[in-house]
Amino acid sequence: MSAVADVFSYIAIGAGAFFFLAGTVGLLRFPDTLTRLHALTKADNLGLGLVVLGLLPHVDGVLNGMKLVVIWLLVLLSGADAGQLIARAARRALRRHPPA
Amino acid sequence: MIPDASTTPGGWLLPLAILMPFVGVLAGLALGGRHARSVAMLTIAAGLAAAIAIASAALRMGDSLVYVLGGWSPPLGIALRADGIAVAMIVAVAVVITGIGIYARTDFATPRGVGEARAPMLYWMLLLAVWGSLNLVFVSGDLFTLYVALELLTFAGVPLVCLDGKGETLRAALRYLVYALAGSVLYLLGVVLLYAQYGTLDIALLAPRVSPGAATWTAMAMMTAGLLAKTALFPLHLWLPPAHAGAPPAASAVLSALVVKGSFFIVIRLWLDVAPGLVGLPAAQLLAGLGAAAILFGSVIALRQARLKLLIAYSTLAQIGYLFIMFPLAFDGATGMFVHGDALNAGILQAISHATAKAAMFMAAGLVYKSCGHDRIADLAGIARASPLTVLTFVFGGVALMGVLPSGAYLAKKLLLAAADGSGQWWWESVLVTGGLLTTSYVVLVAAQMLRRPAADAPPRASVPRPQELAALALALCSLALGLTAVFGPVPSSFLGNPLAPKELGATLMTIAGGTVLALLFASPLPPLPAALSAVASRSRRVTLPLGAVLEGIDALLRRWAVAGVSLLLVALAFGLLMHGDV
Amino acid sequence: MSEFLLAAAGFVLAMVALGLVRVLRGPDDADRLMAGQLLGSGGIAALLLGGAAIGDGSVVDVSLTLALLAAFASIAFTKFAPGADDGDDAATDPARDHRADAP
Amino acid sequence: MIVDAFYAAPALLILALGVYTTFVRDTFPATVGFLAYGLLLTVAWVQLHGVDVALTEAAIGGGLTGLLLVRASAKLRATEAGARAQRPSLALRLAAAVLCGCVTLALAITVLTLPDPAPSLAVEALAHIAPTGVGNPITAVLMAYRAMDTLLESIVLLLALVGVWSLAPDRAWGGRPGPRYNADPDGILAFIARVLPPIGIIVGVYIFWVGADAPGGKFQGATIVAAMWLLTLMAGLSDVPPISRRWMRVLLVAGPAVFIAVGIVGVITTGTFLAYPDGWAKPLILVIEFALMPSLALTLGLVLAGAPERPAP
Amino acid sequence: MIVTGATLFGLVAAGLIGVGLYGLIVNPQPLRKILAFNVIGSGVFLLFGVVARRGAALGLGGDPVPQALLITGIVVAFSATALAVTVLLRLFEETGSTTLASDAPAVASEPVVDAGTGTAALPTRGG
Repeated sequence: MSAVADVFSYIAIGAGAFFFLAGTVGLLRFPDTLTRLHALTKADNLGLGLVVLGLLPHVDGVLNGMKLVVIWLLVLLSGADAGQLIARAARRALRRHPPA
Repeated sequence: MIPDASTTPGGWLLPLAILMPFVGVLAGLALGGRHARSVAMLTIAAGLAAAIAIASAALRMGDSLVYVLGGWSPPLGIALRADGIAVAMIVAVAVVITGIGIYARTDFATPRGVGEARAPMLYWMLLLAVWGSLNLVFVSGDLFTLYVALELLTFAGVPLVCLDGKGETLRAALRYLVYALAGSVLYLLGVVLLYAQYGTLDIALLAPRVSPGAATWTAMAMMTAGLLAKTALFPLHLWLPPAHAGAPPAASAVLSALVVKGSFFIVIRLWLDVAPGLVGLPAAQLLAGLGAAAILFGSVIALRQARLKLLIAYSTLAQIGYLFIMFPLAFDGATGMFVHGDALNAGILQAISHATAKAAMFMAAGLVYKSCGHDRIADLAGIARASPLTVLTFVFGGVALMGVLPSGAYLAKKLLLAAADGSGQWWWESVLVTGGLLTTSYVVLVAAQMLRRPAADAPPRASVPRPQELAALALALCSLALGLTAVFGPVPSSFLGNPLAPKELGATLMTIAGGTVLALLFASPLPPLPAALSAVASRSRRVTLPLGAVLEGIDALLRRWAVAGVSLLLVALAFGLLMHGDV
Repeated sequence: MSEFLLAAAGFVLAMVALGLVRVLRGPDDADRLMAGQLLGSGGIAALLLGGAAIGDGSVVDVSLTLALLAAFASIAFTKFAPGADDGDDAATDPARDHRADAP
Repeated sequence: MIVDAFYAAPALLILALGVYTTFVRDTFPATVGFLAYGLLLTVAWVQLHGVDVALTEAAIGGGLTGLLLVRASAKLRATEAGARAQRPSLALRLAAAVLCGCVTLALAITVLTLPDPAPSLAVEALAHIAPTGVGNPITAVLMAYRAMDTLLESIVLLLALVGVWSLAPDRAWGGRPGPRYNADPDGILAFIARVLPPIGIIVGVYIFWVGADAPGGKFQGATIVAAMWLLTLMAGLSDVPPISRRWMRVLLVAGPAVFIAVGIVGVITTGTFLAYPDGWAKPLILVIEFALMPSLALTLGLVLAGAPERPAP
Repeated sequence: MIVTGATLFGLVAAGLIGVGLYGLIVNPQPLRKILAFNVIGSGVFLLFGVVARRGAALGLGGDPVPQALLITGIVVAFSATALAVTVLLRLFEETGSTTLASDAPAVASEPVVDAGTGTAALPTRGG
């Protein structure tokens, strides 16, 4: 049981780490603000979700498990919202100085 | 001092003295509006009673009062301790607050028809908060609690500066706040380093544990520099003149008389109680040297001010310098330690006489402003006829600072001179004498202008509220008579003689004559003189005025932010090196 | 297991660091605003992993607080960012608003 | 090796962000850098096993201080160019750099020569924890051993609020603090300001509640609640009450007042201020914390809301 | 491991304090000075954290006393920041400038003229 849980954790957390890598690569390589924002919010939130998933088998107590899920939901929620707000700021910046 | 971690009889008065003012703040805030002043008055009465009770309990005990909060003794808990100097300061602050409170009743009354007004409400909260914080400073036996007390004091002091909300006072307040914060963060840094070394912050427990070492010296140097920044000792005074001159008079009195004494007192705790054997004489000489520079700069620049309040603010700068002269004199060469003794008593006496006299002088300046509608020193003629008590207050306050028998400053100077003589540090004697002359010079200058006959077409002077005059006068008299009360304390009465004895009278007259000459040489503008004298004076002034201007220029340079910041670190570095070099 | 968790935490933090370099360089303030998001997800992931590695359950509470406050901070930042105009979400009462860069 | 990397990453990042915040040319990026800095400090506190501190930092360092600074930097943007021209001369900058270097050097030496084993009160703190009835030693320090500091801290905060209020223009005294924010009621901001606060308040109360035995406490909980209130303010969903409201004043002082009152209960029952009678420590500590939490939340929120600007009608 | 991890943070704290002090002294903008004050403050707090961590004993991850002091310190520093920022904003509203460089004394709005010599005293406005 514990071995299975461990393997699951390794895989999920490894995958999560990969998505963080992907997000950062996107941040570094993508050409403009909006695409960078896209890479960041999508990949990192997924990465965090996978990390949470990987940690779930190890928490003691239902309450702590719930907290983990709530954390992820909170980050998703704020990511979606702040992402929108940032995108608007980016759009306005674009309007002010359009690319040459 | 042996760490004593059990509550003594009368110890319960200590938390009472700290918390009563804060309870007043809470009650005033909750009741609000018109009640704030009444709450403050009640608190002042109760606080004064508590201060007197503390004094009598301490006299009965003949030893420090101690209170262990919550029954948790240090190092885990916090102990409050009130030794002789703390008790003296508590009583002095209570008296000054009472005087200021009576004075401010008129200025900070809620206007009719308004439920609550800003300044009249907040002034009382801030006054009480300053009081509670100061009492905490005096009795706290724990270095971190002292940090909290310092911050409380700053947070109460800053709004007092900009109570009238004018742009320039806001700038002064911000300079004060940011510089003071830099000072307290350095202090806190020292606290961490001491805890890291010794695992306690209790002063009595630290004292036997501290040992020489880089960490301890770093801590002491940082804390000292930080505290000096909060005290505005030259050259770390960039914030003081605009802040103290710009605040409303009743607030200036609090700031100048009381607030700067808090951080000064903690320097004493650090040097004499936490690490008496560690700091060494060279560092103390530097400290007193800064004090001497403060006296010179503060006094000469005070002479060059056109406005009374600025003159008094610069006088505070000079008087702060005086407070630090006692450090090298408190050093006992035989044991290599700083000791509680006559020099320290003199320092405390000086602090108390300055507190009472300076509060009275700022209050008098406020009354002058009310009477004349301005505070230009050159246009004060006629005020003596309109409000003689105000002039008398200013002169008494000034005379008390000059160190004329039987003022507290006189006694302090005698004690310091004796200590300087005893330890062979003659140079501090000359600083003390010169300082007395410089103080006299600006007092004479202002008094001369106040006593002048008004021109025929001069605008009439308004009369001022009598209670305010009396409150100010009472404080000035306290300062003037402080020498008499101090002999009941630990000071030998042989220091006091007959003020009219030829020797004393001669000394007084000499001081006044010397001060007058200095005033004639440096004052700007020159007071009106008989033609012959004027010719002589203006010839000499060709040399002295540029000299004064140079000092003023240096002062302006030092008060630039970046320079003051660099000075702060330089002072810390110098203390660190000097402490290090001593061992 | 705990070695792995620490390694993962270190890796995520390294990613956050790289991302921060990019984000803080700008050029637009909108890019910089992403810092809150970056740390909101990456910082929390690192915290959770590190907390699990040292076996301290209360770290979850820290992450929870951080998630809330990071959200609060990002929203505050987008609301008050210098580029923010009086668009549909960032409008303030013009009579009371002293923002220096108001158009 | 891996362990070292985990420790080194945040430490070095924090240093780098500190440098960035201090040296970057414009203020807005500096505040963003400071936000990131605050969030990373949270990680550092966990690494240093200061989970209580991490909670405080997460709430204050990144969140509330961030809001305070970014709002100010937006308002003061127009003054930046002029202020930059006042940079001190090269000689002064050099002198400052050398002196700051000396400070860092002295501190570094001190850090490297800290006594080993380090002096610590951990043993004593645990030895006396039983009579306090709490399980978290930090709570024991804050609410029993050094309760005076905590009492004074709540007064510090109140005094800061008095200071903030003192800056009100006279005509606005008694009125509402800060500007009234409006936002599209169907917009994103309004949406999140409706969704987040209920969750946040539950979390805040939870953090407060566990504080007796686990990391957490009134201050951290209060900060979260205050942040949620500020969120609804920013979204225009609610407005700050005028500062002349009596209930608000009473709520503000209730916390410190109850703290002092419990201290006096100690005087009556045990003869010592701030002492707890046997067996009553935990309930009394809870009473204090229950009274302090709303006061702290309100004070924090109001400190951030700023000086009254809008005269009461 | 306690010692090496803590030492690293201690050195970082030393660096932060130096950097912050430099910013506080050199940067002319008051808001940046306030930021720098916070950087110094967090450096000092980190030092507290290091001291606490080194004092770990009896299964406690750190000495609770400095940790508790730290919490109080953070609150006090926050209060200070809030007060300073509010004063700064109010100063800007009232005067339109934020500089701290001018040390024009608050009440000396009239030129200082020496009646004795009739010459104006040295200008003392710092830059």
